[in-house]
Amino acid sequence: MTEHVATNETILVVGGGISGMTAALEAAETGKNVVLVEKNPALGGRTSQLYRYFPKLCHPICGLEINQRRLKNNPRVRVLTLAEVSGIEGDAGNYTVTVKVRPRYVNENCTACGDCGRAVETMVDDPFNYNLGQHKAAYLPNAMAYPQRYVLDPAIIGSADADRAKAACKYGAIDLDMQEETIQVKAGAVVWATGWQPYDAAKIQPYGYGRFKNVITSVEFERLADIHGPTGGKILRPSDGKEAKNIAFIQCAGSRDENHLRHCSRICCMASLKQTHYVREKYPEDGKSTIYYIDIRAIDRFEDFYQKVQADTSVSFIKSKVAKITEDEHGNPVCHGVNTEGYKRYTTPHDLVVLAVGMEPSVKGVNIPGHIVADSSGFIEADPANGAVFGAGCASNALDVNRAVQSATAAALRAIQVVNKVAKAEA
Amino acid sequence: MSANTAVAAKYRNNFLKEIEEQVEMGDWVKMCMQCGVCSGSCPTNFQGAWEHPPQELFMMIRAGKREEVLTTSSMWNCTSCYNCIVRCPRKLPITHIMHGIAEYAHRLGMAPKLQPTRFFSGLFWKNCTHTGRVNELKLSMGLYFKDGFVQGIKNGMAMQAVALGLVKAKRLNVMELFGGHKCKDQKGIQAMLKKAYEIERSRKTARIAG
Amino acid sequence: MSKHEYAFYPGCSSQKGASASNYLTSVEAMCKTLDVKLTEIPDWNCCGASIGYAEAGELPRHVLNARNFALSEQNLPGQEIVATCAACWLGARETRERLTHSDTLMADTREALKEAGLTINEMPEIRHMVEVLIEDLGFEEMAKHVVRPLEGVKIAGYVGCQTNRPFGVAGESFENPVYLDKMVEMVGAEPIPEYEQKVTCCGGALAFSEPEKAQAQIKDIVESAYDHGAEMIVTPCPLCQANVEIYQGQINKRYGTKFDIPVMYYSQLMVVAYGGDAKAAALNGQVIKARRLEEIAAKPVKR
Amino acid sequence: MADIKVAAYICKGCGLGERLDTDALVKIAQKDGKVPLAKSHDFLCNADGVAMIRNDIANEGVTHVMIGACSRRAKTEAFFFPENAVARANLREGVIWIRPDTEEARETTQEMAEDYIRMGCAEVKAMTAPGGNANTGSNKTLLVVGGGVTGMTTAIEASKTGYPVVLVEKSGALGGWAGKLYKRVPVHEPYKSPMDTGVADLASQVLGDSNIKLYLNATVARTDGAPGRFVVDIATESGATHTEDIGAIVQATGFTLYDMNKLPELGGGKSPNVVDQAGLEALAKTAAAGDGVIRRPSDNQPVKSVVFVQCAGQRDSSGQHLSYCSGFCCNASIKQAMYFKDANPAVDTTIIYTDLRTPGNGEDFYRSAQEKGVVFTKGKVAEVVPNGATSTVKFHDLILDDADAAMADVDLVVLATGQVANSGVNIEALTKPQVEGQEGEPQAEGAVEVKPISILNLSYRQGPDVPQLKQGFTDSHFICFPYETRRTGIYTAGPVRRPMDIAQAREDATGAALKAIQALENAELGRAAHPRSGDLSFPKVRLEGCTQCKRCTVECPFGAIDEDEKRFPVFNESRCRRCGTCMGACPVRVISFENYSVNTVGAQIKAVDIPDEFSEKPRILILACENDAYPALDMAGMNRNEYSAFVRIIPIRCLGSVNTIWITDALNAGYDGVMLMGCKSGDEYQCHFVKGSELGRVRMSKIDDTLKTLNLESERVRDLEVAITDIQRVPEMIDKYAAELVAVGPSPFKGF
Repeated sequence: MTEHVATNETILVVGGGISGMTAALEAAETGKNVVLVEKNPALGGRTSQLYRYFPKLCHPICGLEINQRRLKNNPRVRVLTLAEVSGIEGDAGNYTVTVKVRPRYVNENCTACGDCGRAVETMVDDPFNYNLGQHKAAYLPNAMAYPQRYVLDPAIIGSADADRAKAACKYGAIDLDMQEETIQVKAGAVVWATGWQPYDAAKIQPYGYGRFKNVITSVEFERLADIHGPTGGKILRPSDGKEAKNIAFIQCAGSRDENHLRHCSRICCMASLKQTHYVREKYPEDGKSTIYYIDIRAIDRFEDFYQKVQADTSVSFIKSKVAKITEDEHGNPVCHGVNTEGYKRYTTPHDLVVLAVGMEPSVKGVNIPGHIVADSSGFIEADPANGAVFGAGCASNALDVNRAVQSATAAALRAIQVVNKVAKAEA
Repeated sequence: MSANTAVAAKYRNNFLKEIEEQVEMGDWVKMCMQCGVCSGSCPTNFQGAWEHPPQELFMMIRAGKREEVLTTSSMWNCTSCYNCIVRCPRKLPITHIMHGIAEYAHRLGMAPKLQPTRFFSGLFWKNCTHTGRVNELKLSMGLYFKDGFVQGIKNGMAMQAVALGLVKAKRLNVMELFGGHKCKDQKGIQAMLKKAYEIERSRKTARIAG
Repeated sequence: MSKHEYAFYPGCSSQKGASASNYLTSVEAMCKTLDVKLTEIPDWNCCGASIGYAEAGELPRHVLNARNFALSEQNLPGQEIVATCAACWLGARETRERLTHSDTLMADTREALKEAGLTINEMPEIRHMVEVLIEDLGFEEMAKHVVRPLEGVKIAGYVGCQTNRPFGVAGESFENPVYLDKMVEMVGAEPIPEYEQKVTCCGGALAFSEPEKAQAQIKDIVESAYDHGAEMIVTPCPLCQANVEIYQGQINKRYGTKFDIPVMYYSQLMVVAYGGDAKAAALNGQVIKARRLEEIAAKPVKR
Repeated sequence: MADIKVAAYICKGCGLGERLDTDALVKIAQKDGKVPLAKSHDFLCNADGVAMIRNDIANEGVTHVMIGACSRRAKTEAFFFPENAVARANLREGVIWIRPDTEEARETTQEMAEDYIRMGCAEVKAMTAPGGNANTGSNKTLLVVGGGVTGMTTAIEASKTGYPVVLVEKSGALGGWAGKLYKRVPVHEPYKSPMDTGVADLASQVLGDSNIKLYLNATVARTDGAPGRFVVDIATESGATHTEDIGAIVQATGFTLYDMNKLPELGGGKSPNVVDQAGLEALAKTAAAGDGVIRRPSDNQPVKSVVFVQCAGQRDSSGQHLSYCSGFCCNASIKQAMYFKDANPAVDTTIIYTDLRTPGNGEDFYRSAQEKGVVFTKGKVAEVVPNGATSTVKFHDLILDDADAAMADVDLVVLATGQVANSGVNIEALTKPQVEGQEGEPQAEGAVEVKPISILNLSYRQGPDVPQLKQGFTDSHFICFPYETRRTGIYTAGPVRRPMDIAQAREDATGAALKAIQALENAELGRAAHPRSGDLSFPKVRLEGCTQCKRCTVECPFGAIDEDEKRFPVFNESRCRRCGTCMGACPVRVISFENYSVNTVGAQIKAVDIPDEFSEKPRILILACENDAYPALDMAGMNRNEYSAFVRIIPIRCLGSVNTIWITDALNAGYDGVMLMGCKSGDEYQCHFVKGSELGRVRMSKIDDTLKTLNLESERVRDLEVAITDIQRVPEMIDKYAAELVAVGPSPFKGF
């Protein structure tokens, strides 16, 4: 959109997932100027990688479409993709933010016609599909990508492939000389909405993620079910492409565990309940889901959804933290454990095991420039010491989408309060 | 009044408190959240050996099922493999709690008399503390003859092949029956252990009194 | 004056004529090659092992281990204690952890030690021989001395429990430790990384008290080794070694199997690979003879 | 209408030039589209192409722009002419990307493109750039109803942002539920012990804020108007009524605890020593005021043992009690158990639960309670039997699988009953929607009794309160848009919206404050609120043609239209979300938007060239919802999923805006069939205008009569639910339908 100059009445939003987009749009639609910084080549974040939402089973990209239209119609939001904040100087009402922008090697001339993609030969892992699949090294990040513009994978820069891409583009959209640039943005307030990352399942040794092909994570499972995913929406297991009809869902994979994440990630129970619906949807005849859980945390109205799933005969619930997973000679993951309701031992083979991996704040490990107060799990706490840097969405707590959006809307107001003060002072 | 009835009286219906004060690591029992990963991780449990697996024992303790817990042979099935400890999401030292409860049941004389591991465990401790070092031959003999002379011979015969193999391999020495390996300062060791028992007992009775 | 010196805690089973005497023999030969000096802690005593729990109680168990610490401190000041037996190492290390974390326990322990005229001032480090090899020497150093690679020998690395849990060797995973496989590779033999019984419990002391339960475990451990085409099994633990080796006959009776697979210590493999003869490697100490190793050990060393 | 100048621009980029005869398209624009200015360009969206268009606007007096290039969803930055009427003919995603690049396909593909150019020209001519709505108000004051934590937070945050607030509280004091609490669940590290409620602090902030006007013992007697110009009558105890001019409203009326007297089997109402969570807070407060010992109500003896019964009257599938979980109770009971343990560790405290629900750092709070010796038992409580001063709690121990477990001599039993929203009148239950053929929604779960007293007393034609979603809560049904209530400029926050705890309520209150501020700011500028945020168009009505049928006033999903005494519709533009449902409903077609009307669509339908019945080229009209169906069709194109060349697609704002005339016009014009593609309706509706697609469907369900009068087969109109992910399904549906129509045969109306 039009490039307004950022001032200390501008609100900087870090993270272009649903929380960041919401914070940015709500502020912009209240008449504030916003700079939205996203590290990926397209907006949408983690929710855009989900197939359906619980409890409505509607499609996340449906809301994304609306948010993108809001963006397209709103000149107040300036979007920077492939960009990461590397420094914040100053204080409330007067920040100077340093943003590193990685080269896309494709300029605004791009029409997303796809000629470069067809010209390029190199295939690279597709992070949008959690590397379950690959795509060309010249690619549109996903079907809903905004900005709707291709990207060249740095891996091919300097190779013949890059030249092929350049040659294929009739519109001079490919610029192989693009360099990483560092820009400075003024801002009165910062909304930190960098979201979450799935806990590294390989660290949960007894479950053999990484050792057993047919043990995957809940986020990966979303991609298997999605029409835009690597299997075109078929639930096929990684080891042999066989239809996975008997699926185990293991709760608290990393969460509620002093050896891993101490907190409860809140969404995993609902996510698994939702995913049993995928199994039923794809295999109405003989799909079978088993949920291994400690407590089913279907909080408030979500309880209805839990009761619906409980009524479904294709889904069984076992109150048990699975002790370990082994693999049988057919490559089936086998769950070992004890159902603690009445002490029943089980050793059950499944076609596929889905680990409901916990939510780790993306801020964890990342050193947010400036002083930020976070809790023991790394979530940003609301604290005056944070000045005018406000956590939003899953950077601030383990939240479902609905609550993340509320949190982002609240953060937008807190940011507006700061820039309004600035405006008043300057008026 | 037996040791058992004494403490039972003191702790009234609060078995959890009794375990917390009298059992090594017993104060961890309350931290269990009943996920069952310990039970599922136990190798002998999967042979159906446990009447009540660890997590269930913890629940029984909270529910005050004193008799059942202290008389069960369950925890005597622990092989000290430590799987439960490393997997417990609440970091309960389950192996040690199992040993602790077993030891307590044994102390109160409530453990099943014929539980072979209970017997062997006691035998082992006596054996190794007697001279300061284990005498493997006496240990095995002691075990075989636990049910009397005749049964002892039977057991011995059953194990004959194994024993012979070891003897041939010079890993079992019949001379061990007479003396065998021992520490020099046995007196010191005995005195030291005697003291240790005194201290431990006094501490535990202090808790009862307190 | 050798590069590496330690206070040595051999443990009961390693004594002459005891079930792991072959372990000790091979360890001595191995250390000689690696220039590791082990000085036995004078008058050391039994660790009480985990199985002693029925009578041991908490304090007596720790006091027993503390006595070894005290003797080591008194006679071999400043030296780390090295154990070859998994149970000894674990027992001693547990005591160390508890004493360092509880002042009461420490005080009580000192009081009891007085009776034996001993005391502890500082806590020694408790190391397993495997830790010493991997952390203090390293695979590179160990490999240097290989003059007779055990070419083509397929060996299942059976880690077992107590060298692996709850402490384990630094950087290793509880569910799938790989250091034994690396050692097998280091001596020029062929490891079986996918050997899925590598951390299955051998039944421990139940092998004595309730053999049928232990032997059910041992059966899985041996069977899977065969399934992966192993010619022998290697382990770092005396009880694992004994349990897995000596009951194969009984298991054959019980289950109609035809098990006859040698179970070795890593130290024996190393000694042979280092050019030592069958005697130095204590191959005569096998109940189930390791023919293949004996042949290799008989071969001349290629220099 | 001011004189307009239309220009058509046809792009040759992205293969359009190779696949299509663009010169022919330019001619079509001039000849059939009758545009004075038509050009083609090799690369219309680049700087040069855009400059050309801007130049024509600046120097050639072009007012209306028709762009024949890619989809209206693509290249929006380049083709951004907010001052002008703009139409986009989708030649890329809509034509060449969904057609095979073969010789035999060339002709039909070209025909498709030519029709889209005709349609684009026809549409843009029928449009005018929205001028904005004059009937706005500029009042910047927020009305906050409810003086609990949520209401106070909303007021404080709005004031901090610089907006005056009127705060109305029905009781004599601020604080609400939280005011009754002894302490609250911790909200920051360490999550180990209960903390101060903070209510006193909030209250003093409110009282100390000159920007907040507080009415205690007051209720809202009447709410009239629209965002930016609400007029609210506030009735006070004294009987006096004060009138306030308000810009936007936040309803924060909280909840009432579910009545434990409905749970006699759990001892509710049977013994003073069986209390609900409010009861225990009261005991704790009394204790704190005295010696700190919580005492048994019956005889004032210190409580030595207490049992907490979770989910009391909640998560109930029998239909007798609350079907939902109130979310806050697990942490609340843990907190209350700590009241006892922190004062005296010797007190036996047991929490009997089926699923312990302590999300996030609540897990630390749970652990902390265990460390303090609170016993947690997974079980289902069957019965609480009071006998004298103590009670026996009978339960099924689910872990020990003991159906007859019991705890005797319990001094105090606390029932964790849930939250019932104070949401006012359930208007759906009040009046069954009057659209014939439409069944009223099942009443919000019978279990939840609906508070009969209205809270806002809206003067709206559709009822006095904010519509409820389910179970009496006034939540939004949208996961991505939690604040979108069905009453523009009126937002609900806190437990009235969804069961929630204090921490969430405060977050929610802050978010609601922003939405309210946003609503009044946009209302002043005549801009639409979500989902067509910023849209300056608004419905215009030619009253002289109106027959007072009331369809528009009844159907408007947002209650934007009232009726005057003569039962003419009165449009409140600032309440309108611009979905066009009124336009679709109007039988006499007097309602229209400047840039979207019966005409803009009708003209496109008529612009299509209909081949005669012998051509074997059927024509199928697709009216596709712009929110989900149209993007799905676009992405089908991006995926190169082919579909029939016989369809002509027109994006619509919502299925609800489809006027029957479009269907009859199409059929009369000789189209062989019409496909309607809209969002899912019903309980789990996905329509962005809530009821739009449902109302559209109800309307279309009666199309058969129309077909009969034209004596056409019912197959000629097909109503389909389409989701944005249906990129494979939609092409399949289209081709299947095309095949069916071949079987039905060509429309008899061709060539008339």
